[in-house]
Amino acid sequence: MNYYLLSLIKTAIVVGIFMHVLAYLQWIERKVIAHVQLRVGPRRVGPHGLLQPLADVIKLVTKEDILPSHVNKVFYFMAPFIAVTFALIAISVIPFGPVITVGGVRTAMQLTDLNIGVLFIFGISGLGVYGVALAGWASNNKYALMGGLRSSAQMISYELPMALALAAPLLILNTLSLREIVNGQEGFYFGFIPRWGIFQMPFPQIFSFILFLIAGFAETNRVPFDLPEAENELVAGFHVEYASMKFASFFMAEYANMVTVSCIATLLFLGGWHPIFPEKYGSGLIPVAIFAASAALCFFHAANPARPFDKITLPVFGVLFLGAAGLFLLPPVQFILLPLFWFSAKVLIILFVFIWVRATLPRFRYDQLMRFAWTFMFPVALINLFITALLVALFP
Amino acid sequence: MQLWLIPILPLLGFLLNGIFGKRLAKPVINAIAVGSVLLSFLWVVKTLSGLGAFSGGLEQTYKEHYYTWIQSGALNISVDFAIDRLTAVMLMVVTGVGALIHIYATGYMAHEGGYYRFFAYLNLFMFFMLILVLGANFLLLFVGWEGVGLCSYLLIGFYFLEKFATDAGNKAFIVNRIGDFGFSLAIFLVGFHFNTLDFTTVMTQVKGMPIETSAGIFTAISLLLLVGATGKSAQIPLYVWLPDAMAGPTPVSALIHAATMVTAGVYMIARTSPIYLHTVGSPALFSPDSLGYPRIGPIGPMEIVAIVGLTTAFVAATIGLAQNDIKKVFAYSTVSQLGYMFLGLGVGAFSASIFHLMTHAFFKALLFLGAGSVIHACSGEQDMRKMGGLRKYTPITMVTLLCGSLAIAGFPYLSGAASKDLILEAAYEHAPWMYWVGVFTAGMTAFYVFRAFFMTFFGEYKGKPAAGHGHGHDDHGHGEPHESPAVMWIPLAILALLSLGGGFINIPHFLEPIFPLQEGEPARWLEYVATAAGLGGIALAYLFYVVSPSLPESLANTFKGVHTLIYNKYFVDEFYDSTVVEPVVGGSRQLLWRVTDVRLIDGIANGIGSTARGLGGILRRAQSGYIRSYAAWVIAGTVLAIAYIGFMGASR
Amino acid sequence: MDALLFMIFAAIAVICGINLVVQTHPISSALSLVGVMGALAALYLLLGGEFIAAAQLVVYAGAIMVLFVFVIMLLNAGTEKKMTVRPLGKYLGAPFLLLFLGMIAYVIQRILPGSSPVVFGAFQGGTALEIGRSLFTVYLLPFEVTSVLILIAILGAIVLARKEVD
Amino acid sequence: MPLGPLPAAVPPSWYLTLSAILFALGVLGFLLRRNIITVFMSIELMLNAVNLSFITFSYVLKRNDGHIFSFFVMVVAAAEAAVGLAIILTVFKNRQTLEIDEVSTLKN
Repeated sequence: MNYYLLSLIKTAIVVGIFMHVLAYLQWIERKVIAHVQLRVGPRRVGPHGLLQPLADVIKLVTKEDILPSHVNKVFYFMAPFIAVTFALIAISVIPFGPVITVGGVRTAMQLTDLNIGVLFIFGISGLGVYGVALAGWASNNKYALMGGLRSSAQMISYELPMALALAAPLLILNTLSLREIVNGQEGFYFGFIPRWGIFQMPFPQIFSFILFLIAGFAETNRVPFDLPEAENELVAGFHVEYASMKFASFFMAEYANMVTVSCIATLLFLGGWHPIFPEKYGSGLIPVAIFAASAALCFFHAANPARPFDKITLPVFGVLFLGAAGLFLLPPVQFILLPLFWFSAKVLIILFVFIWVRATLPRFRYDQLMRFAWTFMFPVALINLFITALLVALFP
Repeated sequence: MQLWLIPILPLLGFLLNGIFGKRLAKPVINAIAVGSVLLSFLWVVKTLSGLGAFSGGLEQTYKEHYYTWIQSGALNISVDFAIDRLTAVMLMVVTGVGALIHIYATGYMAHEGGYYRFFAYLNLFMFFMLILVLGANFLLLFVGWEGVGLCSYLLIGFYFLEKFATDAGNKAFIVNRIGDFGFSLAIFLVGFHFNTLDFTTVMTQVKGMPIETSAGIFTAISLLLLVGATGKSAQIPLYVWLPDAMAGPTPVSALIHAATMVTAGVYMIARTSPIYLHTVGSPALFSPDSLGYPRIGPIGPMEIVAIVGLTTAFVAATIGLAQNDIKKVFAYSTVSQLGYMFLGLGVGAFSASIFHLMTHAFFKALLFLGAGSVIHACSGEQDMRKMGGLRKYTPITMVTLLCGSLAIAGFPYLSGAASKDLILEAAYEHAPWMYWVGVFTAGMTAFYVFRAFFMTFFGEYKGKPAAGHGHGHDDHGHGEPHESPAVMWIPLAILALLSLGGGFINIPHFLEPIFPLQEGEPARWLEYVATAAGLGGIALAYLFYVVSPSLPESLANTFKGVHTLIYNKYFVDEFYDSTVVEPVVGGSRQLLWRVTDVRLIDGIANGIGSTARGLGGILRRAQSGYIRSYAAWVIAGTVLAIAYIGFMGASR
Repeated sequence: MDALLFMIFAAIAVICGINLVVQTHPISSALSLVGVMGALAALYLLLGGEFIAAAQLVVYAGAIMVLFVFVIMLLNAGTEKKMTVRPLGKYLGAPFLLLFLGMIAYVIQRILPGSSPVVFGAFQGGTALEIGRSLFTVYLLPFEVTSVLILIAILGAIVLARKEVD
Repeated sequence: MPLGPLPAAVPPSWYLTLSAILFALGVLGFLLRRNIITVFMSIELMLNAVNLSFITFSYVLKRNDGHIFSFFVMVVAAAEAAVGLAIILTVFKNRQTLEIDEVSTLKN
């Protein structure tokens, strides 16, 4: 098939899914935090608030777009676009699954596979900081400026440990192309321990995984590193002057960065789309089991509902889940869905960790943040890198 | 095999001690200094056993290439380390004896100032000595050669507060310059003639060369090398620095001026032996396996080497007869033993002289360390006339010194005898008169060594209490002589064992792949005569200094002229002063300073200065202080340059 | 295709470069410099220097320029005053510059007359693999020396920027 | 440069010319601007221009030495930026100005 046409199709699919994920991540976050704090969370709009994102979008789009008089116009407008653009570009090199053949067309579940994928993502995420910094500066507002300063300093400081943490598994996997990286993690030790980055010999990369996650939190300005937008010190930090869609695009950028970081972690440390235990032990049935179980749960709750409309909604969900379970049993789509399932499962778990941390941990103080970066993360990452290099050199 | 580790370890020691030594505690300094040398000794052993040197291996040279140092035209000098059996012997001697002496020094220097400095220098010396031994080409050898010279200078002048020490250091350095000048000329000749400085290639080329074409250049090279060797190994006429070098601390005298550095010349000549064997009048031309070319000219470099060695041995021995400073005595005996080695080299018994080099390293190091222990016992006193009767106070030192003295005196089956007899036999093969002189010298050696021994240990103790020599010993200068601590006498004991048994290490056989032995069993009586000479010397010394101590006085009075001549070391120093030093000093003061420097150079310098000031006054306008104006000028220049390239350069 | 891409990115680079010069506010200049760097990264990719392109993004755009922006924001540097061009510069500068450019163009034309046009993927030496290989074999010493240089730079920066403690 | 219809691919000399233009712009910025930071950035621009020509030459010569050089240039530029910006900070701390011409204590 025509190369450009194929790319267009793939792009359409990926972007569509990605946007919905971003939108619903918001919903998931609110739900999770609500339940962590023993609340219910959004449930007015649509069943269990499932339409909340839509409502939010409508609200944000239709809101009045305030343009403060004292801002630097050009950069004030430019900043959100920079932020969201660079956040979204990163997705273009992330592989979601193996190379598949659909209707005689052989293609990879990925927009494009660069030889230097990791470096590319790294550079792009490095550029993302301009959005925040510019927003802070252009708003011409003390709080915003503080936020911008903080975020740029924080980004620079945490890029180092992040890079070092990334370098360690690259030493073992010996490639920069994300697809190669995932292929390098295929297979199992002793037939059941997956060869994922975090288990990979000669030196399991569990430490760099943790370091990477921490640095990732900082890079995405998430709690406990959300100094740039620390509500109770800086009102809203760098986007204090922003409203409506521009404000929304900052949020989009943040969520997109979260997803990117989770994808990278999955690809480098959690073996991408490779199942957690071999096919021959029936790992292919895991999704079926999960969906079936959730369907059963729905039916059970429908049987004795907590709220009146559960009687209507939950059976519907149950049926949907059953459908999904059935879908995973169909051979013609199985080979597409299984890798996707594993990949998205891992990504979602990491995203859940993001939200979970936000719900539990308090915020750092700024000097603590910096000291943590330079006196803990950096040395540890270095040591980890050295050990890895040594072991790789000794047991090639 | 990681040969580079061998020299690097002492270098590390030097860096650590030299940089942080001031802040380190003495035990730490000891640990670093001794530990580094011990480690490199162990590494040497491991390397050699890995190369099978102890099990009949290492027939060929084992070489490691590190990087290309100089590459200009056809000349290509690289930093290589090489090990063959000769190097193996040297390595064992240097690191082994070196380690022992380091251990000893920790005790001997315990009360000295500049402790860390001392050990830093000592380690640095080890580093350069190992470079000298390991280097696979002339240039590396030269690097090590100059390095050990530097360290010897630093260590002789270690007590730099005392004039005589610094003077001695300067003397050693300057005298060595003469030798090094010859050596460097030789290196230039080699490089010019062979386009390489690598030993193996040069030697193979030499072996392959017909004599009558190339003998001339070889003669030149070998004579110049000899000049270098005489400088470093204290041979006539450049031996004068070594006795003064005793101004340094005793471990230094033992390590540098007896065991290792001064033998560098011998090593160097042995290393370049093929060149010597291809010069006019070399014994190779007579030996059965010779190339059959007729002898060209009456006397060649080998003869000169032999004669220089023999003369040195004889003269130094005679001087040694009348010295009263115990270290001076041993210094002259070192010179004379080195003379023996040169004699051996000259008569073509290379393996024998390397053998003697090793045994000499053992017993002479032992003698010096013993002397040091004695001096330590008498709280810094060095004059033997103020000693005596020490056998009561320092029994261990006495026993060990006795071993050393017997060894050097050529007592049968001891190390000294084994090697010295080999040399003498070879000398007899070459020319009987050399043998007889050598034997006579051996007798004298035995005499003065035991003279020192008896004067020190027998009779009554004549030293006055707390005779504080300038060694900073005052902090513990109590009257009674006292035995040295264990760290000092244990190395002594080890060395004593070595100098007793060292003769049974069959170095000549070990070195056969490099220096083939002449076949033919020499006559037995040669050994007997040599031994008899040695024993006679001992007996004479006993008679003179134990039985009737008055004899020497009367003898000295009867042969007054000879005695004064010997006692004043043949007035050589005075001679050199009047002939060389004075004219040079005067000339430089009158001509170079008064005329050249003041008139010419200063004039030029001032002229340039004023001109520059004038021009600067003009150019100052350009210094507007605006960076961008400078940048503009730079750009202008660039444009011109590009214009040049574009219109001239690119049109080729 | 290659030519088109070259044109696009070259245009971006030149426009951003001009912007860098004419803008009076440092932060605008900084951003336009980032633009230049991005465009150059793309051009490096065209020339087969994928590693260098990534390094350009990471090091230059991602680190150095962020540092610049950070400092500009920290010092809150205002727009710079209108400068008084000295007559020399005013009347000599522009022609001189044009001369310079023309000359360089000329020289380039002379030095590489008919070299084959730049096609994407024609040169494979720029992959991370190749770069690493030559970096750790031929250029090992310079590489190590640069590490020392960076160390010194870090020390210098710390010493310069730290508060005076007395 | 050959003008006319756009070819499928451009010769390396165009890249070199582009780098020359960028370099010239850098020089211009260096000469005209007075804000230290801008001047500094102009220098960076020149470095980038030089890098471009390095890469182009290594494309022409089909060897990656040029890449290595530009890599080193980047490293040096990073070090330079660190130190230079620190210096700028100090200057600003002492003088409260960023105009290079006002930092002229050493002058007369």
